[in-house]
Amino acid sequence: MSEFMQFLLSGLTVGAVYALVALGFTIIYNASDVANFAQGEFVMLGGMITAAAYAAGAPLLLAATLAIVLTAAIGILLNKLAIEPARGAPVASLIIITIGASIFIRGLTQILLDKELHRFPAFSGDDPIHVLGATILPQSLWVIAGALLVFVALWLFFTRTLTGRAVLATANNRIAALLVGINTRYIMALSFALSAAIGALAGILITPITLTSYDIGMTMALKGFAAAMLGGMGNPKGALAGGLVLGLLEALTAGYLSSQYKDAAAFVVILAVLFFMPQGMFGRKVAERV
Amino acid sequence: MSLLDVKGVSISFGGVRAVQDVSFSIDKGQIVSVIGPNGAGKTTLFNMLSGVYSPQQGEVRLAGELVTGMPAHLLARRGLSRTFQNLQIFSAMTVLENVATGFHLQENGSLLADLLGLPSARRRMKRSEEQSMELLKTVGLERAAGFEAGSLSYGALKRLEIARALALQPQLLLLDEPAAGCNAVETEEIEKLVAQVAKSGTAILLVEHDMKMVMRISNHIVVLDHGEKIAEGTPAEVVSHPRVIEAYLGVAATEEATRYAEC
Amino acid sequence: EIRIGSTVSATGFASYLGEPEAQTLKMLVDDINAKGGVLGKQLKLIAYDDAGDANKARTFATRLVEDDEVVAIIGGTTTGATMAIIPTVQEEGIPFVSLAGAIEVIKPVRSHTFKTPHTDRMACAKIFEDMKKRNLLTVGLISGSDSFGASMRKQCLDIVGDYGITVVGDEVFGPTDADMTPQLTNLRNKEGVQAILSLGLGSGPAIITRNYAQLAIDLPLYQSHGVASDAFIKLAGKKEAEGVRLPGTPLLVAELLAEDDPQREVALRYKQQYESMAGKPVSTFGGYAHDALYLVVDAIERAGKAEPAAIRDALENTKGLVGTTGTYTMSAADHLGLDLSAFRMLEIQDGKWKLIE
Amino acid sequence: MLSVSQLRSSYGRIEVLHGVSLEISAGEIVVVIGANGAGKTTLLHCLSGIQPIQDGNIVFRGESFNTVPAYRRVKHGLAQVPEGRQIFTSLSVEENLRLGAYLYTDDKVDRDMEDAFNMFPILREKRNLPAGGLSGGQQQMLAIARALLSRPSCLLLDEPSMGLAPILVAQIFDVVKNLKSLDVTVLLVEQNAFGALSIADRGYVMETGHITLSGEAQALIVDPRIRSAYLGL
Amino acid sequence: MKRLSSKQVTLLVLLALIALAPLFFPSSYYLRIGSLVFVNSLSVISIVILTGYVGQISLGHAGFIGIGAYACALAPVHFNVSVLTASVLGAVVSGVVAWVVGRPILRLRGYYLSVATLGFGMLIFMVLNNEAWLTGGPDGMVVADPGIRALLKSWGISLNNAEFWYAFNGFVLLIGVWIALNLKHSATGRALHALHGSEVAARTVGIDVARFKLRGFVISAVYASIAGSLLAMQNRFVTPDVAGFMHSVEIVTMAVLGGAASVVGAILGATLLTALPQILTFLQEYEQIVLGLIMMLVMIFLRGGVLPSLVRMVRGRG
Ligand SMILES: Nc1ncnc2c1ncn2[C@@H]1O[C@H](COP(=O)(O)OP(=O)(O)OP(=O)(O)O)[C@@H](O)[C@H]1O
Ligand SMILES: Nc1ncnc2c1ncn2[C@@H]1O[C@H](COP(=O)(O)OP(=O)(O)OP(=O)(O)O)[C@@H](O)[C@H]1O
Ligand SMILES: [Mg+2]
Ligand SMILES: [Mg+2]
Repeated sequence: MSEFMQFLLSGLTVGAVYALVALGFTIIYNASDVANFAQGEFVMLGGMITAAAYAAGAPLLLAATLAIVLTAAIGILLNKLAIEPARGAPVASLIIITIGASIFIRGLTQILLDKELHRFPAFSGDDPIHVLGATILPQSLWVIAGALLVFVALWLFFTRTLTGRAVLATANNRIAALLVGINTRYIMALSFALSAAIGALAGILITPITLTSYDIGMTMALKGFAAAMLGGMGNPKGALAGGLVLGLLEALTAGYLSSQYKDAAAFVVILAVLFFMPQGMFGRKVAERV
Repeated sequence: MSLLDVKGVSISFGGVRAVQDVSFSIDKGQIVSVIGPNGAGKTTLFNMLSGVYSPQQGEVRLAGELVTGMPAHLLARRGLSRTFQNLQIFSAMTVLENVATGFHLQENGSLLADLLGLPSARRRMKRSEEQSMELLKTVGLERAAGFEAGSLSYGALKRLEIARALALQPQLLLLDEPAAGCNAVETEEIEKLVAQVAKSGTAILLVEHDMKMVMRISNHIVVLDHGEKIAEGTPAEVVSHPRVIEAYLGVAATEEATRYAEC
Repeated sequence: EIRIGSTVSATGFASYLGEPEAQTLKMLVDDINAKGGVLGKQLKLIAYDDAGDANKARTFATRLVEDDEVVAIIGGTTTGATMAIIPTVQEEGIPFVSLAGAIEVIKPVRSHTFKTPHTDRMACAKIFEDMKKRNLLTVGLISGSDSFGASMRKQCLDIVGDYGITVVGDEVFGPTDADMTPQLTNLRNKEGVQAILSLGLGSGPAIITRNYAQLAIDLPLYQSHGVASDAFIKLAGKKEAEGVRLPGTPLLVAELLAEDDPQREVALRYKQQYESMAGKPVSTFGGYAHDALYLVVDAIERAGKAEPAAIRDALENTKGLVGTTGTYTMSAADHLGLDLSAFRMLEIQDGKWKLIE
Repeated sequence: MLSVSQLRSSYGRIEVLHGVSLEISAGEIVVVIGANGAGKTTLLHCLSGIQPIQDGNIVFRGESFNTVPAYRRVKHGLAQVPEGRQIFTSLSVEENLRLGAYLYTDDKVDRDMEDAFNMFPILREKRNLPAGGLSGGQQQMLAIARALLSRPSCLLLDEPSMGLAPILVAQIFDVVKNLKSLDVTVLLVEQNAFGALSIADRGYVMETGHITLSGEAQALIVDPRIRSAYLGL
Repeated sequence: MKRLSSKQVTLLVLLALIALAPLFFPSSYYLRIGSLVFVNSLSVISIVILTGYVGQISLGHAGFIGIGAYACALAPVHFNVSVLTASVLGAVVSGVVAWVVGRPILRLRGYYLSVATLGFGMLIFMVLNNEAWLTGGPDGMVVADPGIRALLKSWGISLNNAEFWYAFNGFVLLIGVWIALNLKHSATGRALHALHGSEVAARTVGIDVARFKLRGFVISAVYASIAGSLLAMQNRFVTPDVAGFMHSVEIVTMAVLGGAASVVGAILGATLLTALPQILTFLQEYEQIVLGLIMMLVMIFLRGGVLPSLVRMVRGRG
């Protein structure tokens, strides 16, 4: 029992990490149908900038705020300098641009900061909390709470606010969006800023647990992407569920089956889910009328 | 035996009964029109007949063979082809290539021959391109043959779809609002084309809101409303049907329609 | 001018190893040149970054040999990269000093291939010796799925029987995994387990150490030389890392070495030089590069000329060259030339490395 | 109200509008007719800002629109019902309508939405369903309703009657006529030339990127050239 | 005289380039780069067929490269066949694997397909990485000499290693290009292109969409596999990296840089991205920045890839 509990807590922790990254994907995807593979770099920047500022003597809260603001600014720049000029390019080109951007950001970080691993203290100490014979670190609770909070915020944003709907409209039909008076450029900039900020927040929350370095972005992007697809791209519910399911799958496989093939098991399950639900768990099936 | 026999087909989408228990049939060379208000289920009916959706109830027979829910590409082999209300164009291909895909079943040979670029494969390609050019002439698009299809105007695309559908040399042709976006003169050209195709023995199932065309050209009309068949008969019978007038034509159009139905 | 080539993984998944190697080579070459060079000639280092990709390593090796016309190559941070370089250097007859751990590099002996790191097998032996001494005879194993972890795991499983130790659990973690509590829980729950051995590098071992504390496992924890750097203590946390044991090169504890230890001077000098240049703690891996360069320089000096064939012959006759890793004595049958004494058993106490023995 | 002079526009290197000029006064209904491919849609796209212009001027209420981005033209009161409907397929019918009034957050939005639902009751029935599932004609209604929600002072309609049942075609023309009484100026592109000319004040005929004929609607409807080329009489 | 078709022109120009380029090579290192360009071109053509012709995105195609590469390493050891036979075996295995996994996977669309292919590639990578008893694990495996060079020598043609692989890979590439161009200009190619445009319409003209997608996928897998085999034979050594995600991304990037739907573009993209890192080595740690920058700039300013943009520019002038 305590064993199962431990696997569960581990899965929740890791799952919340994935969910946070996956949630970051949703906004840009919803605004432009682009899976932004530089999303992982936002996560990296969040952690790295905070670590650097903290090491330079800034209080943690200030360091974190700085990281979020800077990363959001980089997100806006990415949109302005790379995505917007390429408007109308095929999706494959946009993906390559985001991958190019991710290589660029990684390269820049390795020079401006460094190539070392970094960590900063957990927000509420390192004393484990005991739950039914298993333990969880307080920082994990921060991560889980962060994922839930971002989820709720995004969900409200997309379903309750006009701006949220304008984001969806922009991706769905850019011309129509312009015709109803939506400033699609502003919407895109906003989406990149929000996505980047969420990514940075994710990076800040998880670094005390996972450590960070200039090159974690790609893995983060991949796991987050996989989680988002499992849940159904573009839907915050899907991102949260996808992330948690992926994390739990990995932990339970590592615990009960084989730690060697835990990533494999996760992908097998993703393939199986997509086989039965080609739109992911919560993906909307858009009826394309003919 | 009729060419197409539809018996009691139904389908619903999350509670919306799009088509309910509709039956009718078409003979060789006949033109049957399906009319009805917007959202009556005409396009959905087409989608069920052409393998885009599978009917939840009922059965469809094509030349006597049960083809209910058969995938579209197999129906194509059995001589059924269609156009779309929401255009389905291969927009990155040229106009000529768009039509040439209509010859797919004729030109499709062994994969190996294609990979090795054998002369037989090239001959087949060439023939379908020549035939496509003929069809483009028929619909008046020969000058656009080399253009990228995505650059055509809406009306031109409608005619391109008709040409592509004709390329299959179908026994049964389903046309979903072929004259939408065309003016009166262009509509007449399409009408002529349709009549000509029917004369060659192809049965035609037509959805169209242009009453002038429908009334003049149809042998038989099926009227749908809210997914159900509310009337059926010759043009003259249908225009005088009170439910049809009330639900679909309205007073003004009835007058006009009656004029054409009678001539 | 004497051209020496290098291809290491300065970026990519093995940059944790390759970056200090690259920096060390550059620093030392500058240093040697400032002191007048070798045989009165300046050294020229032509350095490439293969990002740990075997295919790239192979291409760069070709480039070094064919285009840059170097007289010797240092590099191949990972075993895969090294193995990809070998056919080229063997065919073209260029001496090559590898920085990779696996025993396959020098076994069977290849005419032009040498290496400086002790083999993974030696690290395993050192750990098992210590376990045996402490009577810890049932261990749980957790290893990284990357090149380093997999190679260590293989070598350790190969020889563990020789020490009368049984492995009761065999878990794996990925190089970017965030939480290893499931694996550790399983190991802890293994019947009769007396110690846990973690084989890996990068963030994994630090996370394992932290998870270890989180789960309050009170068995001795061993790490491999893969984490032998002060950075590890910082990342794992002083409290969490307390009591962790691992085999390390003398470099790490240079200050603690006996005054008469022949390695003390070399290790201390390199350590100070590196730390003031790079602004970060020295790591075992930079030490490998240090030794490799000095092996080559020593060979050139003894050969009296900078020609590949002569350098190769001289390398094979290296005798008693003191490096940061150990003292090298090569022969036609041994292209590594280190013995077990090159490893020292270390323990973290109060956030500091302590020599045991 | 809207004045267009010597407008040129091209796709890539192919020019499709070769200097089009037209003039619309406030409160007028003006219709443009022309064969397939004449450039009518392109003209409307230039006016709404979706399609860049190479030369010429667009002046709306005395202001040059040449460089005003599309989304800001809506704020100035110019709205378009585009060809091919261009609805937001993945959003619900209601969300589509709400986005029509994107620029407004006042109470009038709700009233306008009610009006739209009253105009096309089927939309009320389907308000919570994704708009992509609507039938062709229903989507056309949605596109018209959405454009009206942006409170235009000038409405550009690209073949609004396309795909609508006869009973609705009549209704749409009524709606357009009513707009006049609400002081909305209308530029109407129609293939149903007869219907359109019957409600219009003036008309233009467009052929391969040129305006070739213009005049009072009543005069055009009896013009023999129009009757044979567009009315099929 | 009959005018040459564009296909024939392409092949002739390519042949001339391959044959004449070595005259300008200062050392055999350039031959090595050339032969890598050829191998990468084959991988990229594999993507061009799948993405450019059929419109399906794969982020796991390196999995097939891995199968081809490891076939050359494993089959000679375990089945006692020659390395060349092993590469054919690898191609067959890749084709069969593609046929089996293609059925369920190709029903997915867009990003869902890309995540599924990504998963597939990961699975292959993990097996190669984890099953050390068979594959040597992350440290990789030695590949036996295919012995063609020795054979040629016995015929009196003596080439050094670099020369041989340059010529051999160039030869295979020519065949690959020829077949890919045939496919493009065939009925099958048109059907593939059509289903890329609209699946519904493709079905209604009688195209068996599932089957044609699968055909494209299998052909594409075979190309990738052969590229993997060539790489393994040439390097005489393989590591699981050949099947890794980064490799998949690399070839997709090459394809998109070149212009995703064109075979000549594929070669251009492969050349660019193979040569670039070699050219950028002088930048040392700035290499990554510049590489990322170039990728973005090309995609932004040469919309649709290098080749289509060049063509447009030339046409624009003429
Ligand atoms: N895929 C679908 N998802 C949801 N609802 C659908 C779907 N297909 C059809 N419907 C509904 O079924 C009804 C019939 O639609 P259909 O498109 O068949 O109408 P139609 O008769 O062709 O109308 P129109 O003349 O406007 O084209 C409509 O109410 C439509 O909303
Ligand atoms: N995206 C495009 N790229 C290139 N050419 C285009 C494009 N869109 C339209 N054209 C061309 O511009 C010309 C005018 O097209 P437009 O759509 O404006 O005509 P239209 O008058 O609206 O016709 P219809 O009545 O058929 O809708 C046509 O010749 C068409 O082929
Ligand atoms: Mg319809
Ligand atoms: Mg138009």
